[in-house]
Amino acid sequence: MIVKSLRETMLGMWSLLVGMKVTAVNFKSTQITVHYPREVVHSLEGYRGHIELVPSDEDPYKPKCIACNNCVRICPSACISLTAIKPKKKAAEKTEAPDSADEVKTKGKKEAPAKKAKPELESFVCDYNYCCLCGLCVQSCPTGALRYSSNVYLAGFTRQEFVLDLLSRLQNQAQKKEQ
Amino acid sequence: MNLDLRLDTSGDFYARKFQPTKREDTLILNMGPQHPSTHGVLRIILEIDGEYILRAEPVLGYIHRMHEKMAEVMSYPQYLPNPARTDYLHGLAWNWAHVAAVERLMGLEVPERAEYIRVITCELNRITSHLLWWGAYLLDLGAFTPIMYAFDDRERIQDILQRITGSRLTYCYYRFGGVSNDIDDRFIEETRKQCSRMKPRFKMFKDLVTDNFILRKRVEEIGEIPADTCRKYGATGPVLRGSGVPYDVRRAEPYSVYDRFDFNIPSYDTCDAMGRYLVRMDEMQESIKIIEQALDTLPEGDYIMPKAPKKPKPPAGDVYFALEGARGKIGFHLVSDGDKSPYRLKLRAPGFSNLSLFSEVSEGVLIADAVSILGSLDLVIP
Amino acid sequence: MAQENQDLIRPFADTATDEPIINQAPVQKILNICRAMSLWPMTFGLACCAIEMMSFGMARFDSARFGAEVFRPSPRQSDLIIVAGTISRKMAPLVVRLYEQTPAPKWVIAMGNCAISGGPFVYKNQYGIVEGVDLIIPVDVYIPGCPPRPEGLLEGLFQVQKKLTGRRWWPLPEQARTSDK
Amino acid sequence: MSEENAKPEKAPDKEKEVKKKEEPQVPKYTGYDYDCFLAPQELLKAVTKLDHADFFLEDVSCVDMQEGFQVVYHFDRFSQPGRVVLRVMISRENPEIPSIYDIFPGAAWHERECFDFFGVRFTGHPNLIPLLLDPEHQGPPPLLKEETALKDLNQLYPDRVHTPVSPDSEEFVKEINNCSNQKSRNQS
Repeated sequence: MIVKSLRETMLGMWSLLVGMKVTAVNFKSTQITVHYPREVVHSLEGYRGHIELVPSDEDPYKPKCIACNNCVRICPSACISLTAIKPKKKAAEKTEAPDSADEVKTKGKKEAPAKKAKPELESFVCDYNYCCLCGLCVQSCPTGALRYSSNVYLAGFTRQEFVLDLLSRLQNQAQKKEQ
Repeated sequence: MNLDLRLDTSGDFYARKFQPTKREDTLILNMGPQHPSTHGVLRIILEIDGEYILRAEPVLGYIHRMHEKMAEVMSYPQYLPNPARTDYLHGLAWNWAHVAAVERLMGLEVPERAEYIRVITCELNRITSHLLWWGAYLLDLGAFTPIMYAFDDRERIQDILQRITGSRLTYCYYRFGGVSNDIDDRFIEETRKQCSRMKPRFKMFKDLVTDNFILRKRVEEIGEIPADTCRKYGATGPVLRGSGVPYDVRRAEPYSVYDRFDFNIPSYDTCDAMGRYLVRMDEMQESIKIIEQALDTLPEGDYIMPKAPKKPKPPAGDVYFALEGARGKIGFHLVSDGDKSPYRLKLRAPGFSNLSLFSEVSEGVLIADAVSILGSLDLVIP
Repeated sequence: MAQENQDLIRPFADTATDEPIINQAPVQKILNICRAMSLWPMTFGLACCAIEMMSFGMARFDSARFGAEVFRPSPRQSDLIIVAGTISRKMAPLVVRLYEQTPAPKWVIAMGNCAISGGPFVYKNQYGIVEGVDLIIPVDVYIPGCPPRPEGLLEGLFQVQKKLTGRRWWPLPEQARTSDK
Repeated sequence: MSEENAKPEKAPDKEKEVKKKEEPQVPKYTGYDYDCFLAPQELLKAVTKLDHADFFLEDVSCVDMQEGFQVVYHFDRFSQPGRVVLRVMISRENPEIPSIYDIFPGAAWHERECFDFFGVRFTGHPNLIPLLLDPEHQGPPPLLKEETALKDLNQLYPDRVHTPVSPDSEEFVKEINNCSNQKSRNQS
């Protein structure tokens, strides 16, 4: 009995020593802490942050978006809302029949040369407070007008800060690029 | 909505409904829902005699998030991000269960490459889940260091997964008929690197923790769950395998391409917390084995079927799809009426059944051991 | 949606606090700096975000560097409440109680979209969750994301420090400066 | 398949054909190896038989439909996997069904969940109080469907036999003894 418990104690002590050895070995290994504000994690690639509009090829101030509302329809948490101005003036100038045909065509094609029938995007608001970052909107976009931002450093004092007006963000970004 | 959410002092609904034993001089103790060892928000009402538990009754529903109701409101693709939030540690498995249930109902053939990608990512996710459990369980038992090592590896795997899936935790990666984007060479290379890095780490984990006699005293012969109790309560996963029944859905009801891989199903018939602990430790190594095999035999081809339905409308009928999550058997019972959203969706959360045997197991044990048992069940409360 | 219900649920938590014993501006200023450098968060993991909160405390992000390493399980020993996760109606009274039990200079971070607004679980006729923790307790800092990355939580911590002392103590990371603002 | 579905991928003809063939049938894969309807009073007898045949309870769920509530019990087996599903129809006016708590104590929580979400009362249940739901929840059980949204049995399970099977019948005994997912797997 005594021998057994003594043996158990010895084995136990040995297991502690082995554990200490592991700690000692790791003590020498390289540090894995990322000193955050001074350096950042290198692996942000691929992270899905909130969405951003992609500028069109011709004009960096204009989004690629054609206001087809696909993203609004698919969004599970209903956080995207967009409004578009229908090109009424030009429709009035033309006769009705060719215009509607034109519109169908432009919708079918991606980068239609006829700009007339393209609805102008008026506002594009993403309420990031409700977003669940599923990425369904980006995938459902027929023109690739949405992208993920890798801005993970968001924090603020009110929740209204995260109701993102993507159109004005796009214009700010374009301005920054020009400078 | 009831506006007065303040608790009344005479005990709330569950405390009043609690049925204590008929003994005198016992104390009723309320543990949780905000308690460090309850893993999330679980509340347990205990009747104790000194340090011994006479009766324990878990109260749950503190993070009930209406998943089943949501499924009926939303369309199939809109529900995609939600299953991962049911069990946030092994989100990909839930994501998979939802996607696969719909695929089965519609009779979709998933491309082989997509199946392989699913297996690889799901197994990686399983390792992260077990690592977190490992760290958190030892934290419950009073050891702080292991969780640091666990998170080191976990972060690395999460980096790999994040590059492909876009999120760290609540994945929304699988789509009906495939996955949302393809894996590339860098993913394969990084995964291989991580696999070879993990192997010596298991040895280290064993030296550091598993062989440690303080741990052994805390987990050996604690919380014995006989196999028949598991059956009566419907417990699955590592809890069941720790009781000596080598039942694994991946083997018993092979889904996807799991029947092509060679892996063992670890089981220990000690029935105690140590058995469950060892099962999980072994399972991580088996997962690595599966990942390496899958990477070796990864076929070329599409990652999503070319005509994958964007808005699926499965035919009327119902389907039950089960798969093996990190915590046990995940079941999706989907009843469709041919519309764009499910008629009824029932989720079988493994943690739910596993937790239900807690009140039987914890009778007559010490409070400190109850914490150990609770941790060894590895709960994510639905 | 949440804003409509706002009047219904408020006021909830009792926010009355005692006057500080030494209520002089310079003393308070020094004290606030001390407080800001040792914020003790409470482990208040409610759902998925709790896991990110754990990685925030672990080796890679290491909140200990900013004095917030001691995750206290008891409200009585902590002064920073990180509400990480969905608040169900069943949990709401307990959140309020925990808030009230925390001793006076206390700050609340709403982490993740569920805590901010109910996030992805808000839909018509939902029956189980509170749409935003700010409906039941006052919130100081919001961190959006589902879940936010640990960097976001660190930024949130800096914002609390900023709120306390009036300045940001740490440099902005390069990426955040260049990224679209 | 609907037009909506076909639009994004330019109307795949082949898939349409497959769909046409399938639509009147039951889906190819259901995950069940034995599927049967039972009368409420015979539930306990059937469950006892399953207990003796070493089955375990997967879950208890409930489907709200025009005829009433259909309570669904899923069973599986460790040794020889094969899923058995029992379906019991109860009326909407008086949703009562015997509890199987005495045979499978694990059913207690599943039954409480059904009570929460549908208001189904399980007679003989020791502790039928809200489990997941807030006990102060007001209004009808949350998962009840609106009158207009209800579907009937034939719409939900087309081409399936809805006549109750007796648990004493030879068919039932034979099926539960022989059911295994191996045969259904080989077919697919």
